[in-house]
Amino acid sequence: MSILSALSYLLIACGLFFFTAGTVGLLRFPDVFCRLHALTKADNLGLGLIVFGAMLRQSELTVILKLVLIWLLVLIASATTCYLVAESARRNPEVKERRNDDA
Amino acid sequence: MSTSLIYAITGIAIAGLGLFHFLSQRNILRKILAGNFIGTGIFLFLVSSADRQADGPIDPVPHALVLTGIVVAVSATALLLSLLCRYHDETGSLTLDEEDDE
Amino acid sequence: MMLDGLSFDLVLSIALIALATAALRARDLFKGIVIFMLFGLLVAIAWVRVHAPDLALAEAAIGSGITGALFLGALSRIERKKQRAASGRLENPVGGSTAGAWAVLLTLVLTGQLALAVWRGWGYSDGLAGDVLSRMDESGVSNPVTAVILNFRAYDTLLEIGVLLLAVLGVYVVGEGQTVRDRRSTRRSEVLETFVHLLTPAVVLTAGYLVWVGYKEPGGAFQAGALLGGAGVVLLLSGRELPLHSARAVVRIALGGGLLAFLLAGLAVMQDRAFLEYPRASAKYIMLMIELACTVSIGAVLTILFAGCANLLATPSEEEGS
Amino acid sequence: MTQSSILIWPVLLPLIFGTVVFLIRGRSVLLLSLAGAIGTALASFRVSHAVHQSFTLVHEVGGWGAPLGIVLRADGLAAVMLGLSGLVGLVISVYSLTYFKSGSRKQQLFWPIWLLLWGGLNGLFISGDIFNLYVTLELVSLGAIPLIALAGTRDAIKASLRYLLLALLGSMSYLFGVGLLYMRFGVLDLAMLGNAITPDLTAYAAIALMIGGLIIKSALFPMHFWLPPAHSSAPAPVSAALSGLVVTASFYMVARLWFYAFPALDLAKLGQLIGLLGCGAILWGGWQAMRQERLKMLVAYSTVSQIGYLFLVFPLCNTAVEGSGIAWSGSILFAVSHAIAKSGAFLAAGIFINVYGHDRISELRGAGRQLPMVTFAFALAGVNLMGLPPSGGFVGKWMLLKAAFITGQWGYGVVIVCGGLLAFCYIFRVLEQFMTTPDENAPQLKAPVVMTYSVLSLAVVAVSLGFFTPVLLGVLGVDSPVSLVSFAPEALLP
Repeated sequence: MSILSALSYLLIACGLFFFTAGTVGLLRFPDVFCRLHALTKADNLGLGLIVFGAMLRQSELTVILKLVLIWLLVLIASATTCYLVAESARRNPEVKERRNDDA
Repeated sequence: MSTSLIYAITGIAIAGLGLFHFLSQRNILRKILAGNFIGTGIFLFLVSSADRQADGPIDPVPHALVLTGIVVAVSATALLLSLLCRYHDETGSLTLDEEDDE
Repeated sequence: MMLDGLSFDLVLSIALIALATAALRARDLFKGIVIFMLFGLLVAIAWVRVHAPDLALAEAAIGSGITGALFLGALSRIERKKQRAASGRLENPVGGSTAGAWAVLLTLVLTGQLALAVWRGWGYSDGLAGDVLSRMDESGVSNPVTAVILNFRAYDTLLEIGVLLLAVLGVYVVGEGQTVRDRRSTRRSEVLETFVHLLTPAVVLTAGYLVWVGYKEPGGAFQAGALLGGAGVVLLLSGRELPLHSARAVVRIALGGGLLAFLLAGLAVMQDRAFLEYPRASAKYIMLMIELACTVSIGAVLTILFAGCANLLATPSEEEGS
Repeated sequence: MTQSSILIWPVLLPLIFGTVVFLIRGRSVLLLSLAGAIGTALASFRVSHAVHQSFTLVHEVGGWGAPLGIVLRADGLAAVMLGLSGLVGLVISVYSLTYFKSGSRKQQLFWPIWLLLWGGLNGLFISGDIFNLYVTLELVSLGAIPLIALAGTRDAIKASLRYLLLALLGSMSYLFGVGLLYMRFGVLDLAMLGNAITPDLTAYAAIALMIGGLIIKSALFPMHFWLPPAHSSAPAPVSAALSGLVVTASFYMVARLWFYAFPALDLAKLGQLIGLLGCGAILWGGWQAMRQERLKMLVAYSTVSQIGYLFLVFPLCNTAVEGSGIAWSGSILFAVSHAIAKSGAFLAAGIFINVYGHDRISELRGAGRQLPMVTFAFALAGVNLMGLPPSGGFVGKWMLLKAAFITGQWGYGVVIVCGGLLAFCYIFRVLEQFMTTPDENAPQLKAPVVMTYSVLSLAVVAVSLGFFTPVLLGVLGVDSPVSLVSFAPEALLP
């Protein structure tokens, strides 16, 4: 196993760890703001690590650029949605109170 | 057991789940949702069946059929939902039963 | 590696069935719809596993994205009038009623029979894969799925564009005489508007790319049109005024242009050939033209279908007044 | 342009005109719609005529041919259906010219939907590919539902919602069947499938799914419950198109699959089951029709009943029994005459509603004096529905009856006769009201001229269809799946 390959595995594993952490936060945290906090921060970092790990396994420049583009687009989208969800929760107490009560 | 057969059987199971809820739920929004699950289950079966020959080439025909199916499904769903909204605006009900207006 | 793949498939299959159950049994319909969208994304992964990347794109964009938006639009419109809890009463059919028992029985028997039928009939025929591949060089494209959709079975696709047009006409019929949601009350958000500002040109560019790349790789008019439709939905949600009503000529041209272009292209080649029999040399360009027109139409159709479900179609009087 | 290209025009013309009348606005909408309707009808008649010159027309769309591409085929059966849709479609179009208020939104929306629906119907009749049949069927369903909703009433919305839910279930069931057949036999072309199919579990499962789905769509008892509200709450020309053409199209698909794609399979038991459902439809539909208060509901339940007759072909037409081919010709003839008569009846009911503002049978007393032409047309259509000579309904029923005796299935014969008696009762209940003398001071009423004469023309065709039986059988005989018994009018005599 080359160093590059080992490094890529390591990065992807780290990325998965952050995703798992984010998901646990989504499931366990009490209200919308905490959950958003867990999701956006951990998942964006996790995705970044996975993208970086995947990049190390690619040789074509276009593919690498596409991977970076994916990460950037997801960052922008998740920042916007995070803002929108938080805004809506601030205005609507009903949304904020919503719990993981069924399935 | 091959990858595609697993997904084909999964597709049938999902279609069955959808059918059961389509038949047993009275709320039309739930019925429409269940109908979408039936459709996706069938599509999953069709797409998997394109990959049924282990070493043979992928059959693109079911792919084309499913693409058509997806478009038809979204058209029907949109029409159903807008009909349902209109129905709800006028009757306040989400079921088709005569006596029951929730 | 084989084993790894299969265990992944089994896990994904179980997840799919679990998600389907969760979506259908969710007490809160909003949750059910969100799970449905998640389910669609996982289905897209399943389709990549069975080598159908074209469909994975289409499912993620149309089956999960647009359909989910339609559901959420309709749900928010219904719940505007109602308490959330009341809008999605979940029947419990297994609990004793005879109709429920029949439904269980019927579904189980049917599903079991079908699974058995699939199991027994699996792998007998090659289908038309060989026929398609042996005539790919005559089709003018190198992606087999695109070849089937736009050339070998183009007639189906033509009629399908007709189905989309009918759905829009239906939404217009149903929207007739409806009171439109007052949109001035919707709060406009600067963050969302900036996002939309950034996103829209990127989406249009990507849609064009998808049409072009569809000739050799996964992509095509439906996937591209779905992207445009998604952009339309986001634009509408951000409070942007779009021309939506059929009283506007530009709307009608966008909606009907795809079908008309398809029909006329099919006719134009009909001099000494069959309907839709493209001359070999120009097949690629004819198909490209059809696809571009259809992409615009599909995007417009999907946007208006959403507007119809979310009650955003302006009435004619309003439209004429402004 | 190749000779077979004439086949594509009955589909292309309505699609093109439908799209164009959607794109334009103003006075030319009506003009272009009428032109499209006339063109479509002429194109359909031309195909029927060409087929009558005794050969099946085949058009390979895209030039690929089966199994890769889609093949359109017009054999005798398709030619009869095309002729039917041409005739009924044209009359419905002419009637609709004045039915919708000029320049209204309803009118603007009606024409593109109706023309696209018509194109879908024609495409369905000539399609030679099981998946293409699915797409055309969707085109028909998604055209029919907005047209019902066009009425705009609460009942119409509810009926179209229910109809669409069931139609969706039916078409998904059909699609599943297509998928199974393709997985097992690897072809979509109808004729090739007919050669390839072998009796095994997969084939039978597929058949059950496809036919089950189509039974929902064609409203065969006990899946009929969506039909009466949908057909009665729609605008009159739409009711006519639905009862006359759309329901017939689903039946046509079942017949097409049964006799062309599945002849290699033993379907006798399924045939008996469908036959029983058909009997249930005849009796239940007729009984319900007698109990209706409203004219359009009565006519709609009559459709439920008459659909039952169509499906009797499956138990009665047994290729093993010589002479039972008469059930095939009888049921197709019945389908044609029912479509014409039923459209006529609905269009007539539309005029009554237009003039009186309602269709309550008990309050239509004396309509015979006030609107003699319309009443006459309704009576002629009724003659057909009852199955009195010389109507096509009579010949069709008689042939089905004869097939019941040839195959020794007397029970079906009894049901056919009872169904006729029920029809007699419900039609006479209406005519009796019409024929009573109106009140002294009842005003003289005027029916819209164009509408009246279009109804009358349909009713006259329906009632005299018996005389044209040899012609129809001549067309139907082109590549027929069963050997047709040559038909001589004197055979009608006892």
